[in-house]
Amino acid sequence: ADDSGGGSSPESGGAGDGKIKSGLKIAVIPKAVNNPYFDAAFTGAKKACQEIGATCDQTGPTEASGSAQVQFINTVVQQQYDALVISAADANSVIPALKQAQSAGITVVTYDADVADPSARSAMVRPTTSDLVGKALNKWVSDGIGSQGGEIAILSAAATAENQNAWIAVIKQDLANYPQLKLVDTVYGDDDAAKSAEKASGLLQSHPNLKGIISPTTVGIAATAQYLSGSQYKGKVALTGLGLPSQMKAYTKDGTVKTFGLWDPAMLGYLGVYAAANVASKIDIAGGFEAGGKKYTLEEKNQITVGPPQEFTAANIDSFSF
Amino acid sequence: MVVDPILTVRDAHKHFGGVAALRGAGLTLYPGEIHGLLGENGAGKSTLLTTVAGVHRLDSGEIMFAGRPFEQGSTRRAREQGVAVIYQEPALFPDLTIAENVFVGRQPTRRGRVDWAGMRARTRELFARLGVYLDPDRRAAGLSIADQQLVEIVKALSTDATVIVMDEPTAALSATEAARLQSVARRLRDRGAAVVFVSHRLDEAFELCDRVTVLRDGATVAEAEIAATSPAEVVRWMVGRELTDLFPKVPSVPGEVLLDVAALTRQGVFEDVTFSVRRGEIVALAGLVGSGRSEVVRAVFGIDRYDSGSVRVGDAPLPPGDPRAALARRVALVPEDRRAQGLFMPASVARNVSVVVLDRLRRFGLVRPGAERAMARGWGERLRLRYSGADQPVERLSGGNQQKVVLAKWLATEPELLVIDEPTRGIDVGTKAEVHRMLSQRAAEGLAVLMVSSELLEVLGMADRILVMREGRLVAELSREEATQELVMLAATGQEVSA
Amino acid sequence: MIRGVLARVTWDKIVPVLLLLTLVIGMQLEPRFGRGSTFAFIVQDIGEIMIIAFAMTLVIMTGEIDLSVASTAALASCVLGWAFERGIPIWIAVLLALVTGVLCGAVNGLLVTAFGLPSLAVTIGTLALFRGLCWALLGDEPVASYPESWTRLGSGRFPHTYIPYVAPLLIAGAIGYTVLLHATRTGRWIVAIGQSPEAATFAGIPVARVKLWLFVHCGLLSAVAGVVYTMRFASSRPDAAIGFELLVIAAVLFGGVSIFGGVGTMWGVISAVLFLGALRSLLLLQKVPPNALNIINGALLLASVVVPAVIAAIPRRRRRSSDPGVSQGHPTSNLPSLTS
Amino acid sequence: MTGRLLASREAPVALALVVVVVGTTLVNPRFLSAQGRTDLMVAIAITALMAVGQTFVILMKHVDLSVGSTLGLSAYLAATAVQDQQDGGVLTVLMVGLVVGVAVGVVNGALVAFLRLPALVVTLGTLYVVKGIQAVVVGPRRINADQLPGAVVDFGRDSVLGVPYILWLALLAGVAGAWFLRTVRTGRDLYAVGSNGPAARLVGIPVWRREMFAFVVSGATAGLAGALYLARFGGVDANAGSGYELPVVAACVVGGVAITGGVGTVIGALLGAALLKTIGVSLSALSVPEFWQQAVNGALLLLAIAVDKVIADRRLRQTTEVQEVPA
Ligand SMILES: Nc1ncnc2c1ncn2[C@@H]1O[C@H](COP(=O)(O)OP(=O)(O)OP(=O)(O)O)[C@@H](O)[C@H]1O
Ligand SMILES: Nc1ncnc2c1ncn2[C@@H]1O[C@H](COP(=O)(O)OP(=O)(O)OP(=O)(O)O)[C@@H](O)[C@H]1O
Ligand SMILES: [Mg+2]
Ligand SMILES: [Mg+2]
Repeated sequence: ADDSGGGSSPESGGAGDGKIKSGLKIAVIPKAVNNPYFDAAFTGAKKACQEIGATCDQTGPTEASGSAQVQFINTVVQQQYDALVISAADANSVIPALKQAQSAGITVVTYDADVADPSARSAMVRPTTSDLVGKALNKWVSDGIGSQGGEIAILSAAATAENQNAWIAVIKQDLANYPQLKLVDTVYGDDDAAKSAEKASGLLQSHPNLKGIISPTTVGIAATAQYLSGSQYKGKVALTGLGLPSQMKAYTKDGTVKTFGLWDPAMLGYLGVYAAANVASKIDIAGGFEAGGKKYTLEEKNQITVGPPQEFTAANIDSFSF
Repeated sequence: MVVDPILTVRDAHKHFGGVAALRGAGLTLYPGEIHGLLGENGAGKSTLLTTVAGVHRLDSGEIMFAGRPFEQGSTRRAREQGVAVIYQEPALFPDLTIAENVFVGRQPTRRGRVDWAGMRARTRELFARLGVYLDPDRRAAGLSIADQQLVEIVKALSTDATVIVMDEPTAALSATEAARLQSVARRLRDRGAAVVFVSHRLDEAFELCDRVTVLRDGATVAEAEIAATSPAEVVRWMVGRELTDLFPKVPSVPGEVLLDVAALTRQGVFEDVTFSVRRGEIVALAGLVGSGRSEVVRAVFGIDRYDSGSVRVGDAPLPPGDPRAALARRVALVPEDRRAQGLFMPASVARNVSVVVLDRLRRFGLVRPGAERAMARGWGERLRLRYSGADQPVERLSGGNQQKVVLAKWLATEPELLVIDEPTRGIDVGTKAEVHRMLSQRAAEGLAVLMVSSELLEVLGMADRILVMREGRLVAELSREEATQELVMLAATGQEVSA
Repeated sequence: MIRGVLARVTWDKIVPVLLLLTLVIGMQLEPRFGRGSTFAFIVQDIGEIMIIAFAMTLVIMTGEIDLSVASTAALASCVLGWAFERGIPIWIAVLLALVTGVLCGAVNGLLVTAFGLPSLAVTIGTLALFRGLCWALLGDEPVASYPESWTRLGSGRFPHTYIPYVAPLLIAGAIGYTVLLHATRTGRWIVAIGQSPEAATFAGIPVARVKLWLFVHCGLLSAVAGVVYTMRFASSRPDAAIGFELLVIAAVLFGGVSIFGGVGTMWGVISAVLFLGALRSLLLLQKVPPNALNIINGALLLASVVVPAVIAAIPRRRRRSSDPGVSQGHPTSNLPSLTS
Repeated sequence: MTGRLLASREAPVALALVVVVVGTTLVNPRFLSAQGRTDLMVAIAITALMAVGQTFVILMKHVDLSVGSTLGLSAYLAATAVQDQQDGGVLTVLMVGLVVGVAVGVVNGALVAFLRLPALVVTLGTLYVVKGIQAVVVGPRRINADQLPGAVVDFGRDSVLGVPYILWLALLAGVAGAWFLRTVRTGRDLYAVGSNGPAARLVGIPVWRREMFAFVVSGATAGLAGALYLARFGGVDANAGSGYELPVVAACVVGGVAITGGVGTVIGALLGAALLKTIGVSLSALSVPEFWQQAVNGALLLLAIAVDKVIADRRLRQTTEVQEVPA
């Protein structure tokens, strides 16, 4: 399967017979195993694989880092998988390894988090656009604080996390539309529950007038919610961000968090596998592809978008299973 | 003898790896005696005694204690049975106070809690019994070797043991301290305890002991009332041959001045020390322990820095604090503490000997292992080293043989000036004579020797000139002809010498 | 007879055998394991660890330790990125990175030798400090614009071969450091210092100077590893190589180097790094879950000390002379603090 | 008496702690507000508790690097023990944590004490093994506050007499440890062994039992710390506790527990933990820029180690100078 060497774009795959081959071997590499979010994504991937008759394995480092992912990418190359679906723990470190994988004939698709060089993968399944996320976060925090406004801060994942940084960039731009809000600080909890909680407490100490916290990461928002719910700030500081409803149920119901959002991580894995399977079967997906009875189209840089973020409140949170 | 023995060891055998340390050793101790245990280096004295201390278990043999079989292999049990030990080298806890050092492991308690006040009081009392004063609250770190030995002695006294083992307790002590220790030993004997006393100083053994047992090659070769034997006979038992000429001094004609030390001062340690050593001359630095002799020679060699003064070797000054420079000028220092300062214990004999002469063993920058071993074997032969081969780790040698390795290492540098601190500490008579013969022979060939020694006989027998230090100052200089034991001791202890 | 053989079996001789066994068994289990590309991947994966391990072995041999190596590597990488982004020619940026490593090593070395601080404590501190400087330098902006001609050096292979560009560096290092430690005066000095710093001083070995240079050297090699890391992952990031210090130390200890210094061989360490890399690769190919890898690594590290202890105990048991621990008749081998 | 107190090795650490607290409060009064105090004390508790146990080990010239992994595993197992229960559970959580910790401690102790293996290697090994077990057992799961009994979560945040429960626990362990090391023979034995191991054996101290004991204590505090972690953060996942080991060792060193054995106190270690954590928290309160905090933290840590050394040296010099001459 060397003819697709350098197949950095789906178009170059040449026209197959338009059907997904059965028996494909697909590997999924999350940023880190042992992460509930990626575990949910992998359920989607497994579902897709079942539908198309592919075998599906998840492997990856125990701690999220791009350099640690490389060895797993290399192993996937040696094991001669047909396709690799990966969430890049950082946008650059994995690029050389992914390019080597491509030249070994393996289809590469990114999901959840992209690499900086679009030619290192055939397609990217993104949960939503940065624009939508950033704007939604601003809206939720503004709603939470109320019209009087005030100071807000961001508690992110790692300082080098591409997704979060892209969203933060949008947040900053979009704040022009909220003159009553003032972003005073950005801190990083490194997706570690303990560190995130300490950072949250630090934020509230250094900014006595803080009115809202945006935490665009599932670990960060849960840790911050846990801290706030037991502190004097509960109900006084609006918390929002991106979180798993299953983790946030208690805090939504006790009023620590009013509104937050996310997407169904399963859809990321699901579409990632479909995109990868299509390309690996030499189907031209430039014009879009079908998955689960729905048609998905490719946007700029071969990106596929799952949809706008889902909003969770105390009213609807019980109806989500992830 | 109507009294029953308190301790009997019969037909003791003990191997360490391939080495047979004991093969048929025996020892009988009676209450109320001081018993000398004598033998050459490696004869097995320490092994026999550490077994009685509960450190080892014999491979075979029998130990009876007060009529009952002795429980081997537990130091705690040994102590509970009534054995107290002063080991060959002090083993204190630097971070604990002196009081706690004395009572460690069995601190007096009140309702399960350590009784600090009581412990302090008892320690003070024990020191008072010895007639010395050391602050019980002071940490042991930094105690001089003599003071460490005193703490060890008090520790042994505090257990009210019936058998007290002293393995070369005086090796580190000068004459005064040794005398004080001897009076303690006598008092213990008079109290009814049995004291085992190991020493390589025969004069001391003959002065102090009631009976002696002699070990050779791990076996007991003789047991005698001290009154019924003589030093010459004991030496014959120890080495299995006749020894003549204990201090074989070869006369030599001193040449030009090689080492010139002027007004050397280190605040609080030594002051205004001025002397010189000529080629072919043996100069001894005598004095009490703690008088600062070691510090002076360490400063000369560059281990320690000094505050003022100068050291010249030949025509040029020696840079301070730089042992490598000293080595390059063919100065060698045999340090006083062989285990800590002289040897790399886990390393082989060959590596220990070669470490200071690696430059000579290199070809194209690489060390030649063959040449290294050959050199070590050569020295092993010359010094009659008892070892199993050049690759044997020195930690498996007996104390005296270790000292020979240290000597070999420094002689291998072919020094012009040999500074040697306690050259024969813990060395048996036979080897001692060899070392002395070698030193004086080398001196006759032009080697300059600066020797620190606490053994008066050695000082008097070997030195061409004797410098006496007291409290960090040179207080007397005596020529070979005028020096006597009395004069040296007078100077060392503070009476001015008028001669 | 058996005892004689056993006495000469030291762990550093067992490790190369383990390496061979892994390769042989690996090829039986998994035909793909024997391929050139597998070899290339393994060599690349262990590259940085091996480079730092050379230096770490020397440091540990003297009885010291350097926990700051990963932070130093990251700082070198960040300095490289920071400089490169400011338009400084890349080779000058690389030089700056190496100088950074030297400075980091000098800080450790001076704190240890001039101030007499324990290296474990010092390097826990500099581990935090150097990593902190990484964040201060690059913050949330990793540098990734390196020219491909340079990044290829990190992840590429010599044309038409399976030999990664780093391989010659590693081979030269393996030979050079083996000779250095075992056949030169410097090597002998290092071992001697580890066995007894005090005796080394008396033997005219410049103990403080040797240690200082070993820390500087360790900083330098960490920086080299940092540069290799930068090129292999085509980016400089403040969180680079996080946690590598324990991997390196584990590999060195696994290679039979005593944590107390004075005992160990360079070939043991080299085999250990290769073995751990090969084994990990084999286990991943065999689809052993990543979560289990830590267990295996830890168990191996334990084995590296347990097995020699058990071997040493066999002949002792047979002789039934069970000393309660004191191996020598001389009880005071531990008294240096009294006479310092 | 006060003189001796001031001359102790702990005094400068306590002084530094006071300086940091007062200084920070002057700049940012919220540092010592009710919430600020609680946050600070809660933050100190876990490291402080582990530092208590670590002191026992370091005193004996060993080190226990497996405490972070032990914390993670015990936190998770404690969580599963009470998961989805309605009430109670605090005692269960503490007991499970304790048992897990003791188990790891027994393994470490057995390897170090029986086989006479170097502790750093052994505990680095068990660090990886326990961490691996944690990862295998936990997998991608995360136990959240709503799956835990309310009492457990409250235990992690509520106070009595102005001090959070979990800090009370750490202080209790600290006082017990300090008392034990000062006044019980077994405790004194630890100092003797750390000060001169071979000599300790010669005076009949059962060294291996003491070593075993120290590792069990360290494991036990790490296990209990796991329970505290669970309560404080109201949840646990596969990464809990990773990277906790070096800060604990650092706390002991800063608190004057010498890595070379034989010197130090539990009170010092507690103060060291408090100082390091307080510095960390105060950097936020002082609004030190996010990306500079770690660097400042590292620099202060180095400073603390260096100052401690200077003081220790001075003390040693004083004791050597007032040397009594035998009368
Ligand atoms: N731990 C050990 N391992 C191997 N060999 C040993 C050990 N301890 C002692 N030996 C050997 O046992 C023999 C007896 O040693 P021992 O220390 O008892 O001699 P000694 O009579 O006390 O000598 P010295 O007067 O030099 O102190 C020596 O040959 C020595 O090398
Ligand atoms: N280990 C030590 N630590 C600190 N000070 C010491 C130590 N040993 C000795 N001293 C002190 O240094 C001074 C000189 O002691 P030292 O024992 O070296 O003298 P010396 O004349 O060389 O004795 P000797 O060589 O007979 O042992 C004394 O004040 C002594 O108390
Ligand atoms: Mg002896
Ligand atoms: Mg001396």
